Amino acid sequence: MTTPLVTASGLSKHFEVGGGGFFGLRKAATLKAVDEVSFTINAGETLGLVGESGCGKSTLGRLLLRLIEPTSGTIAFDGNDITRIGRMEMRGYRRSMQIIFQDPYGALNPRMSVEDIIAEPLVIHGAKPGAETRKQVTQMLEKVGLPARALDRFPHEFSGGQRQRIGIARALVLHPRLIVCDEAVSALDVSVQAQIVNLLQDLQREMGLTYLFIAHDLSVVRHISDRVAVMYLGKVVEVADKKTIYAAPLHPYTQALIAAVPAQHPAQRSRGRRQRIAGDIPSALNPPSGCRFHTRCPHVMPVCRERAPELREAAAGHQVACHLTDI
Amino acid sequence: MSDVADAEGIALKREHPARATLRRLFRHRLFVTGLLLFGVIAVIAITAPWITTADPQRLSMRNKFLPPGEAWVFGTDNFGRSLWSRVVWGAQLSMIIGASVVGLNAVFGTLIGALAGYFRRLDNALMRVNDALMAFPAILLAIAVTSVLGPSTLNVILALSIVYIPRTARIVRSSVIVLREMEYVQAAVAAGAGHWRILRHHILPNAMAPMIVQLSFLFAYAVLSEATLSFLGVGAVPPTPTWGNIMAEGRDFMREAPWIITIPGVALMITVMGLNLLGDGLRDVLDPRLRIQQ
Amino acid sequence: MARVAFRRLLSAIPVLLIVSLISFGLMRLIPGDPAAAIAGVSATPAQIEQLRRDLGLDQPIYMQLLDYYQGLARGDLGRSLLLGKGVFAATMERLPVTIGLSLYALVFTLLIGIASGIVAALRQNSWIDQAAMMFAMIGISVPNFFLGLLMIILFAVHLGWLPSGGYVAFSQDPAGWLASTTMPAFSLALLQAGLLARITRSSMLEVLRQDYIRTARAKGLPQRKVVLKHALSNALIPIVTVVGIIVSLLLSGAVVTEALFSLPGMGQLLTQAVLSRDYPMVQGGLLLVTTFLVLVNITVDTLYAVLDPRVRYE
Amino acid sequence: MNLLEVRGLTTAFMTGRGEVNAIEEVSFSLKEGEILGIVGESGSGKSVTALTVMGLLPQPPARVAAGEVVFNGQNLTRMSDRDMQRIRGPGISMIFQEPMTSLNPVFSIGDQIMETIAAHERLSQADLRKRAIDMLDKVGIPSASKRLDDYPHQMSGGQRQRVMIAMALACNPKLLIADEPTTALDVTIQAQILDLLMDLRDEFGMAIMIITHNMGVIAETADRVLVMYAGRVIEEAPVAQVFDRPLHPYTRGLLECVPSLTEDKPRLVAIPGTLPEPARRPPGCRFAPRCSHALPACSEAIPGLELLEPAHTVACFRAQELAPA
Repeated sequence: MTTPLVTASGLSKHFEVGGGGFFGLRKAATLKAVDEVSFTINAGETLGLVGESGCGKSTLGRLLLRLIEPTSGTIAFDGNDITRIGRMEMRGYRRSMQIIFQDPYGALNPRMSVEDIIAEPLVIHGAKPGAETRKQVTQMLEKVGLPARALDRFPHEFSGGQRQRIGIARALVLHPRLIVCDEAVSALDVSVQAQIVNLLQDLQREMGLTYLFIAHDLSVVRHISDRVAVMYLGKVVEVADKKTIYAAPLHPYTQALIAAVPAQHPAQRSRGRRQRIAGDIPSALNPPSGCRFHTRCPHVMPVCRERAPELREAAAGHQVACHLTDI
Repeated sequence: MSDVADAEGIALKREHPARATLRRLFRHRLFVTGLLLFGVIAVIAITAPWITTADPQRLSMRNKFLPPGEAWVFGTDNFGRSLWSRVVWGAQLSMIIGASVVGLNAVFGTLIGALAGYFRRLDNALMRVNDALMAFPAILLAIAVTSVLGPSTLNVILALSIVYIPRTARIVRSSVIVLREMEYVQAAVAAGAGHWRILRHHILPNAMAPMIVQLSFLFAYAVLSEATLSFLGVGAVPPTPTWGNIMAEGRDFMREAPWIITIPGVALMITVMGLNLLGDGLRDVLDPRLRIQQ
Repeated sequence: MARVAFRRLLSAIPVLLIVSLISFGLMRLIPGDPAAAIAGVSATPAQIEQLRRDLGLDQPIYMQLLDYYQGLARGDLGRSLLLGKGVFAATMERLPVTIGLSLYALVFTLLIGIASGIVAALRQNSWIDQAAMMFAMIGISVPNFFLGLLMIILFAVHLGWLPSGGYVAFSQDPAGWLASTTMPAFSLALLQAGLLARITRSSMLEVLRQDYIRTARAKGLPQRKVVLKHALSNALIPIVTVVGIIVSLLLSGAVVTEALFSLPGMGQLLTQAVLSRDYPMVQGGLLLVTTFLVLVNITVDTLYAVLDPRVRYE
Repeated sequence: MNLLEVRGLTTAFMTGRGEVNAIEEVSFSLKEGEILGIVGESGSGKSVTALTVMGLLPQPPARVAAGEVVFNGQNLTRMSDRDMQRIRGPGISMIFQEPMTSLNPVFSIGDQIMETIAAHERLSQADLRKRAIDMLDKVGIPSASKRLDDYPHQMSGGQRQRVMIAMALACNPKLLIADEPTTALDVTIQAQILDLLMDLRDEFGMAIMIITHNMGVIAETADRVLVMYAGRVIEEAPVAQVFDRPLHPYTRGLLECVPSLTEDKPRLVAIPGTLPEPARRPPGCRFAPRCSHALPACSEAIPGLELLEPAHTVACFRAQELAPA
């Protein structure tokens, strides 16, 4: 249960923005979307990854699958370093790692039938289109709760929730081990969102899947995850099992994030009762020095402006990157 | 209401997307009007050998400057040639040139645009050359190229292709750049698809809509430009009946025989307008967000 | 804003380099022996040889290229074979005619195009809209030389109101200039006016759908202010970028219009050069006109920055 | 007298398939200084309701097919455009979901706030400027006098929403309509904006109509709640009632399907099926096809709103028998 399926070490992705110009004379700014991030995902677990917009959580998810090439750092899958292997060798690993996207409209090719969409991964990995493939696709469709009649339909004939089911079927048809769910339920109405969350949990049990569940909704992440990692401006600031992190968060940002979630009952209104963090998220193009949260942190100390805290084990299985807990 | 969707909310009525598009096209007033106008000219062009009796190049000084009437439908020109024959064969030449330019653009514009848009490494080099070619005023470049290559139908096709392929490539490139970032493309990469598969199954089919719209407008420009080139005397060589040639020759006689100019002019206008209407209709139906472009 | 202009100037350099290379390569594209082709069929072998040496075509290609760029650096664009004078001087003589005609046509284009586009968008689907768009459709479908011919037949031949050709310089006789260029300018403008009307209309419709228009109305601003201030200021932004394209189309169209109305402009010069196989003139003239266009586009882009703070403060 | 009275409001849209009602027979009222929350998922008609009240829907294709909106004793549905302009701003004002696109990109924020005031009051340029700075201060924009000449693209999403609020409150309206004001914002910014709205309500005393799909936002802000589904109001009650004793099966489902931040639930209680599009709404009770308590009768007639408990109305044939003890 605790063997890591995925290990990321010192993973970074820096984008050059606005550069180029005449013979590249204009200096490009560097956007550190993901900066020196290390963590593991254990086989069979769900690791939740939360953070606000621009924190780099989506980039991190895509880095793990090498949909984006990392600037530095390594990714190990099942003990094998996949960071620098060639395209053909990577294809072998792609069977085992898949992704589900946020936008149920942009994630399906409008010019392909549902059958072609779900069969594509099989065909890429050598299946011949025919009765056998069709059977596999049909089974997968039923698993995600869509009737076989859906096979020859096109994406525009489905609602958002149904499209998300098709996207899940496509991701699962190769029987992968790791699924990156990139805001997979964020675009859905709450009543439909619950259906998809339940489906993802059922499928995890049935197929022994490991999830990296990326989302900005803290209650959904709590519900589905075993452990949760919190990101802020390209850095992972805290990782712990979900009970610990929601009940006793150590990083001031995690605390603020949880405090900001609206109440679930009017009797628990938070205004005036909970600590708010002031200010906006700084631009990732020009992040603050030292600890990136220091501009908004209520407990800021001089050291925070100078030195970035390392992600350290504060308690068993609870890592945090904050000078407060370093002492 | 409930007859359109079943319990799971999946539409019961099934229609292939291509069929649905066709159905909407044929309900579109502009498209149908354009298709009719263009269709008439196209049919005339194709059936030219059967609907003309007089040789468009046979001189007959006895019959010169006959106005349109029963014997000569469109009258005769300054050499007594049948204007009907000349305009009909001119239509054929316009169609051949237009279709060839469109064909070359479809192939090379797509190729260059897709390569530049999909492979970032190629983008800079390809687009710099593209920008340079687009910086020339279109007709001037076409004139210069035909003058260098020599006036002939083939060279007109080549010149117009050199002028317009960069413009087509740019349009294809911009849609490819958008499509490349679509999540379904990412999903295909995640499944292990190669570049070729991604281009063929995911990017090109979805880049077709703006491309088709562009090509129908391009057909219009090509026909218009060809007429302009031959009007200036750098197109197909004079005895060849092209609309531009006919009008250039008629220029000296516009007082006594205005029909020599007006008939091919109106034919040209019908063709171009038909294609423009066709393009408007296609744009409305295929890609409603696409702006009216050059 | 100066930064925007400077940046655009820098990025124009590679484009102009390639433009000059293409212009250079053009003459070398002549199938067979370029010297023989330029000299014509009646030339003797000795004459051809002489021409080859004069044009430097006997040199290896890299030497020719070096000479070409050295010439460009000195502002020497070669000599016209037909006129026997420098390409630059010949062009400068003719350019004012073309620029005058194009500017006049640009005024027609902007007035007709923008006004009818805005009115059509504000009265979307009304009869005014349909009439304006019908007019625009005719505009983009009538070849300008055909329109010119029709205008000559009507206004010059039948009514005798305007001369059918010839040119009077503005500095000599402004009224005469107006008489000699009004028909050419109008026939030249119609295509671009139609194009601009269509673009203005769709740009305006697009802007009217934006959230900030809804905000402006939600604030209780009068309709006049919503349209003239909030919608128009945004709709003009894409229109400005189109002006560069329109100038390019006007210069292209001027070639034909000048030939048709016998105006002694750039277009006529180049057409004559082409017909008499004066390739140095074609090559140099093309390069000059294109450079001029690139400069126009830089101006337009700088203007864009004036209108759009997002570009200005980038 | 109620500040706002909406009676039997039906708004229809002309579509390719004929006229479709976006909202049907919507009725509610709002007292001065009260905060009414309207909650619903996509296609529920909550935004159309707000835009109809504001008279901001383009007509055509939209049309008020029935009903009326009475604000401060004046019937807005029959008002001329010119008169309506006088209501917008000092009477009712509105903020929207997308702060990124709701401000005009080519004018400075100061200009946009000042023109709002100038449209309704005669003030000198200097006074306008002072009022605008004052408003920016009130909505918590630091160094307001310097930011006045900034353009929207120079501000973050949260700041832009603050500017929108400053603009909306610049003429001291009696009613502020906030249409999903925090949906596009991050959770820490959302909390700031909700706090700000509540603070400003205490200061200015305007009534607020807050439209959201998020029950949490309702819990944080509303005094009274209107639940909408597929174009119709299906339940209305004081906020505590809605959370403690939801009477409509849909309201119950909406509360149950959201995961908790503090408790473990083994499994979420999902509502089966999908939200009907406006053109494909089922006959009878709109929720019947997805309702676990539906009887055949539910698909035959549309249940009307009935007062079941004090100040608590619900539109469900079985509400009485299913009500918790």
